[in-house]
Amino acid sequence: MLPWVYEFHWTPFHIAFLLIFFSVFVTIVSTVIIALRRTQHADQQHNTEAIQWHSDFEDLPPSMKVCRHELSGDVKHRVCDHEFDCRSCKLHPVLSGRQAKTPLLQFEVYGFTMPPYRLYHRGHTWVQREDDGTFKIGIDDFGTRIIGKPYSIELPPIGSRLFVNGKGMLVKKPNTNIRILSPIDGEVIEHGDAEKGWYLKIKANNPENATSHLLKGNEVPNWILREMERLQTSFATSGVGATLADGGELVPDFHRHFPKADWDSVLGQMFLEA
Amino acid sequence: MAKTLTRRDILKFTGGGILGLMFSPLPWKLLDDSSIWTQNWGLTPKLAHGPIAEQFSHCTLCAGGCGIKARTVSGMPYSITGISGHPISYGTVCARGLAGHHMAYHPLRIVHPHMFTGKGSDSAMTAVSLQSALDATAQHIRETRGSIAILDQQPGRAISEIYKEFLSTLPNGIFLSSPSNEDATLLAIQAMVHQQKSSYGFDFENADLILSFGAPLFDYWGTPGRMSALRNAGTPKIIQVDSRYSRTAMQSDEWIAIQPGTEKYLALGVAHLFLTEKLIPVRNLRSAADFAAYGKTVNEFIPEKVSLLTGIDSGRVREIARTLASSQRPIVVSGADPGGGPFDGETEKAIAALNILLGNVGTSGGIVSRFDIPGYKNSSDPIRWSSIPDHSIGVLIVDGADSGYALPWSLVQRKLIPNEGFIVSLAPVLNEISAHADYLIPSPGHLETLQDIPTPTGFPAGTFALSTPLLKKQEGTTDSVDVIRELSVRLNKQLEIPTQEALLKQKSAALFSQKRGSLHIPSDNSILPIRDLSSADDLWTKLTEGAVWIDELLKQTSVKSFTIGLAAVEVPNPKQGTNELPMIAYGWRGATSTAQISPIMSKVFQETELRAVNGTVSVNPTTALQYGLSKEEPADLSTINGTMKVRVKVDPTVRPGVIEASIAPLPNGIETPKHPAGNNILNLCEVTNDGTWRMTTAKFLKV
Amino acid sequence: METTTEKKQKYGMVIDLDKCNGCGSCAVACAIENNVPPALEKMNKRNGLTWLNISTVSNNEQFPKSESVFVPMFCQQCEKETPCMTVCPQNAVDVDPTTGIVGQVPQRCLGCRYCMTACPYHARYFNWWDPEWTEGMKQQLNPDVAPRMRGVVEKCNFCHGRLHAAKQKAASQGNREIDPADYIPACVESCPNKAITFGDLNDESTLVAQAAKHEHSFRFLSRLGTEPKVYYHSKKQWVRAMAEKSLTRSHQEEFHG
Amino acid sequence: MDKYLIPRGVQRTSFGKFLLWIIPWTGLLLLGLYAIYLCLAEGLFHTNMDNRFAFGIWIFLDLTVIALGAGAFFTGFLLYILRRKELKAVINSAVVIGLICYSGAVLVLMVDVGQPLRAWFTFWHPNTHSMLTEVTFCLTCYLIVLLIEYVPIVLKNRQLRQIPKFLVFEFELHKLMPVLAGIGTFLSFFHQGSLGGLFGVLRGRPFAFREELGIWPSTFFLFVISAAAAGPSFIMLTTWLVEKITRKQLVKPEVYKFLGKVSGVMLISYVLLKSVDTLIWINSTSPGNGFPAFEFYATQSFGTWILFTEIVAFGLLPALVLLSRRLREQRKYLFGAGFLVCSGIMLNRFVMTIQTLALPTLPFDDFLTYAPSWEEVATFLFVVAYGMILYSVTFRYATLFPQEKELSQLNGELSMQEFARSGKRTPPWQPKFVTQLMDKFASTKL
Repeated sequence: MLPWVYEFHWTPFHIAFLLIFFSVFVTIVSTVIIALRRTQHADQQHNTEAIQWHSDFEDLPPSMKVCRHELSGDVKHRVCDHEFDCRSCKLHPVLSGRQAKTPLLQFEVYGFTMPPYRLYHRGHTWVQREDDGTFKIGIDDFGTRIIGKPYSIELPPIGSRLFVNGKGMLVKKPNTNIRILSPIDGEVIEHGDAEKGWYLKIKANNPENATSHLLKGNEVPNWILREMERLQTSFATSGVGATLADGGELVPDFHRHFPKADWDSVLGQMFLEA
Repeated sequence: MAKTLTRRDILKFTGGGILGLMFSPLPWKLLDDSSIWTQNWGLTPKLAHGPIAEQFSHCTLCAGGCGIKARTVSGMPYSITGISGHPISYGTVCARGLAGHHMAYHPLRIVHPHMFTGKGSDSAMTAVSLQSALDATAQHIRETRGSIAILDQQPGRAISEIYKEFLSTLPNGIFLSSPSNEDATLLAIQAMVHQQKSSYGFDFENADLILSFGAPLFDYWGTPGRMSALRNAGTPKIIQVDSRYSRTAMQSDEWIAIQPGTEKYLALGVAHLFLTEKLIPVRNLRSAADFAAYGKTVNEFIPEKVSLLTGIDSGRVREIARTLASSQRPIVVSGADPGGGPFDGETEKAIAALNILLGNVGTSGGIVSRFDIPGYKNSSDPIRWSSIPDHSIGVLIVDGADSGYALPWSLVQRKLIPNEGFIVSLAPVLNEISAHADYLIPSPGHLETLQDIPTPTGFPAGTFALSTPLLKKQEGTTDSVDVIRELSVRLNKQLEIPTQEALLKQKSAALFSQKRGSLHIPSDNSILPIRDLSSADDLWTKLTEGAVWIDELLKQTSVKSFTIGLAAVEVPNPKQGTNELPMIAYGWRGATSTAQISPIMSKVFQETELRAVNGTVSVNPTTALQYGLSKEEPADLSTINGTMKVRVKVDPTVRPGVIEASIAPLPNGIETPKHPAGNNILNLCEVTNDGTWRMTTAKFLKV
Repeated sequence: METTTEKKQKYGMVIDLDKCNGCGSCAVACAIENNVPPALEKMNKRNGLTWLNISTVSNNEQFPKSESVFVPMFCQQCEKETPCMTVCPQNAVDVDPTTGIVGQVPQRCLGCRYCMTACPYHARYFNWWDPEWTEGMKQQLNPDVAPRMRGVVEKCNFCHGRLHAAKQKAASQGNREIDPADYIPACVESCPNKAITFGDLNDESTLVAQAAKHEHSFRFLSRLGTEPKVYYHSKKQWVRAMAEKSLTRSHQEEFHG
Repeated sequence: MDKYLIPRGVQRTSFGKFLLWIIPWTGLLLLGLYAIYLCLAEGLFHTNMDNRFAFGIWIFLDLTVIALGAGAFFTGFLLYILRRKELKAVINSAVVIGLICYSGAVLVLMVDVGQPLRAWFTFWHPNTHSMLTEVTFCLTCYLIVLLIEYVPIVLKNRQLRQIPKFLVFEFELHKLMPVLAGIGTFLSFFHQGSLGGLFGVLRGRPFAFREELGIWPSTFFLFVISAAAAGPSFIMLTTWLVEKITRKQLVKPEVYKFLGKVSGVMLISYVLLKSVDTLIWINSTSPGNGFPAFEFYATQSFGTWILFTEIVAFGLLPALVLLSRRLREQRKYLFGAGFLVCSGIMLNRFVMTIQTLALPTLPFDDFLTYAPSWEEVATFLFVVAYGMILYSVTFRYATLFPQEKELSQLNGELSMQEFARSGKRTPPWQPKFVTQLMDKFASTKL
């Protein structure tokens, strides 16, 4: 192949052949290199979390990607294709515009405390606008119940930035950790704790358009309902069917009630973690 | 600030490390080195370096006496070829001779005296000193009151005379040689003619027809090179009477397939036609002393009867007779296959007699008398094993040379004193004899010591040459002549036994004194008359440099008076039982004998199927069908001497109803050389009282 | 530095099957000349290592009309579309344009054996074992020919070692052409019956060129169009017919000693 | 114990059971390893190959697995280039199978050659006329491609994905997948073809030799198409097998039908071309070389039946089945046909390698037989075992069938709806709170 190799004569064949195959080789290598470079780039741009959510969202089954406007009944059937971020969705304003008046949301939804003055995120967090223009965020009732006790929460340090659908808090259970998605973008300015309750105070990047993607009004009950179904399904699929013969009221801590359930898998699914 | 090492860091590190390594020269260097390593693979031997030269000598592996040219690297021969223009071998060497230089390093080579305990396959060997070996031998000779025999595998050499001399000093010393088949006709004729007992040869070059009764003319017979030359020349015409499609039958102008063991009837039939149809001049017969008796003997063999016995069409028989009679200088040759052993006396006489009838004895183009080298007694004095009483030999010394002819152990055994037979082998390698021997005193091997090359059997003129050593004699080996000297000393015989070199020097001096013949000088392929030589030493030097002396053809005088001595030949009626088939053994000169062959001969026996390995029998497809034999699976072959597992070859050239058994060495794996424990199909052969084993009745046992 | 001859030779052989009596000298001479090791115990005709293999072919007649010939088979030195050369993935097979000899470069051979499947004459042999000689025999190897290692393919190359030597001799004498007498393959030299004629097929004056043209000369599988340079010769009609036949179902791989 | 390595939302058997499944394969793996050691360290005399049968079971099976592994490139081609989204359901599995087949084949080849350490010479001084050079080049490159395609599957493992960079890399790589798929297709086209060419060019083997189209013998194209036909069938079969073993539904029925259809289409075109090729060979190519084609089938073991089986029984028949919608609907026909297709490919590769070598070429040749030694068999079993283990591990810890999770939940929901329909109250397994909800759900009209 190379001039110094004993008795080798170049022919057009060689050139064509080697050209083809070494270019193939080069293509393969460069593809990998490009991928690596982009990874590096993404890392510097701090949008790794976005990409992580992207891939998580990818893996969600369609049944979990229902558009909020299907919840509100604006459309018959629609699967979200904006990774639950309506801010970038062309369709969202249109459909919201079509909306009649949002019926007042009652305080309790199917036995869960869902204050109407809060906005809700698909990852079972609520957002509450404070008077000083900051936002307070925390885990909603449904979430707290399925997380159950005991647990501890690891909150991001003050001053750290959060991204919508990025990692918000980390719930630590004896045998599993669940990351809670952050409902909004912004900077952490205050912590809650065990006494005051686990919340975060966020200084939003642009307070005007900080919450338009969150659930509100009559979207919430239907969402909760579906979440129940999901919970229900995840119970059914995580092999604790026949053992759950109980009665009584809506329990404060599912976790203690159905110890046999594969909570790791249940929580993972409920908090949209693959 | 101290940062804890996370899994991620480790992954990063290894990943980076590998990537970095790829860009370092290390992996590529390793790749290159590994391939270079495969190219000078440690397990292939390193080649010798040094000056390349040519050396001339002669081959001692059989009595053929071929001249050989060796190419050597710093003195070590690495290839052997023929010497062009060589008067005996015509520039050719047989396959075995080509590999002759290997013999010294044969896997079974032995270079120190050994003692064997236990016989046959379970024999164990222990190294002993030469002294103790000789002492033990001498001791036994005394104990058995000198009933000692020496088996000389190549009679007619200078050493043979020493053997005879030594034996003559002992009360009943017997000189034996393995029965060669080539000289059968010549011996028979010698016995018939009345005049001088010079030795005879065949003047094929001037003949125009050879009728051969099973003589393997084109399969290393006599002097192979000479026969090939004849074959290539295309004259004389050759008619081969053969019971099998032998190499010679294949190459001859005409093959006459004959029922095995019926050769003599054809000979007698032909003679009958000679007489009745007056095909030959009457004077040829008048000279026979016992003409009348002979006439009576042949009388009954009319072509029809012969045809019945031999399976040859009677017309064909007549044809043969006429062709013989009508040709100018015909020769009739007998002498069977090297594996098949000699013909019985009657057959040999019957065949030899045809020459006499044809009047070609002592005529050029016929059977010619030749000059015998002084100091060499008539090389071929007949030793018929039948003449030796059974159970008469106490000590048997087997010479290390190689006859090239088969010798059934049972034949030797029946001559030994039962349970007392003490056997000493002088062979340079572990061979079949050593499987039976009590002591092995290895002699220097082929091309390791000075040897003489006497005139080969059947050669029309006298010749003499030396086999000069090309390899250095290995420590611990002993020349046979030295063994004899040591023994005679131990037995306090007053014998003057010279060293091998001195012995041969005497011979060459005696030859020089004759001032006849000429030398062929191999280096420049020239002819040098003896007369032109200055001194005996001059001759000696030339001979040691590979020259060969050759005499000119003698002026022939036709032999007039002789006695055929063939009494009435009765035809036994076939006594063949059910499923019994005649088995004929065959082999090829050299490999057939008890000696070893170079491992490289696997190219002939193993990797090509040119020659069948021992334990192979060939049968005709019809026979195979009849006895349910197939070439895949082995069969049990049984004779009166026992039963053996054989591999069957189905071959349409084999006569239906006949078994052909190959006598050849067992394939000798170089990595695990096997000491041949006499497990040889030859041992199945039935040895008759007149020391032949041409025909054995055998049967296949169902496996 | 050897001088390569200007004139293009085309070395070839004619083998007279009528003269071959299967003595095996050629096979042995070949093995010794080219440092082909002796067989190990498990070797046989199919996995053995002989550059020159000899088969026995019968005319399938009934006894005593039954005859057979020996057919020496070795690299036929195909001139056109040399099957083994075109398939070798790493140029370990080369055809010398000046001599027409198909050479094998064992040092470059990968041992994939693709060439062996490509060769219709089964004239290529693989080193299934490591070569073995006794210590003494190792000293007796031909210094002009490198022994092969396990796992590579080898085959007849018309005794390349001898050609090389002849070229050197010619060069040392300042000749461009080699003396034909100096270049004779071992098998040709050793054949007692002079059954093999060797020489330059391009040179009309040579015996081999004339013999190749003889009406009784033929080549095996010539219809494959690979132009082998080894011819066979027989005046026996049935032998020539056999060679012409495409396939015979005769299971006669038998022989007689 | 390995719970946190297993993807969420799917059920996997207990670690103990998994071990029980792996151990026997590991045993086989070790046996194979020993056989490989013997062949590499002591020499190839451990095999039953010889100078006349220079290729044996190894080459035959290499050709077979590479043909079966073609599913990887063909699925990739359909998914990324022709955008047939439904194949997303099996692409991961296809990639893993491809990887196993190719790496296995290459491994066996390395044992098969006498001097593996010189394998790279082909890149150093290649003979561009040799089909084997093409094969070597393509196999090497494509193996790299498969490895790269395998990386994302691994990186998406539940634990590895915790490392953000990995997931990002996976994401970026995924975006570039069409490039790799394209390259893969290109390479596969060439080496599948060249593997066919391998025997098609053997002028010295009139049984295998074929006319040239352009610079390639017809077998080049036949191999490509037959591989494209066998690949999908093999994926179909393997997926079905995994479903049977794990007793789970892994892909939606449509996927099977689509794979079957693709296989059918490719197969029918193959059968047509193969028939044409065979006719040309019988009537012109083979006689042209002086070999009346039917003499090849005159030997006892390989009669014309083999030709019939190859083209009709294992070719035409399954093709028709796969092409008929009605039969495709029924699983037993679908998978039956798939099985025939794979057997067909196997038989074809067998004929090309083993039969070619068994047949005599010289007039005095014998018909040869050959049986592999245990070392040869064990070496191949090594590949089987290695494949089994790699596939099982990947199936357990990575997501081979994206639809699995959804399907299992679908089943959950189904049971829910069934309950809704049957007006029953509290099914034994249902938590109370849900029943309350159900009532409300039933009453509230939104």
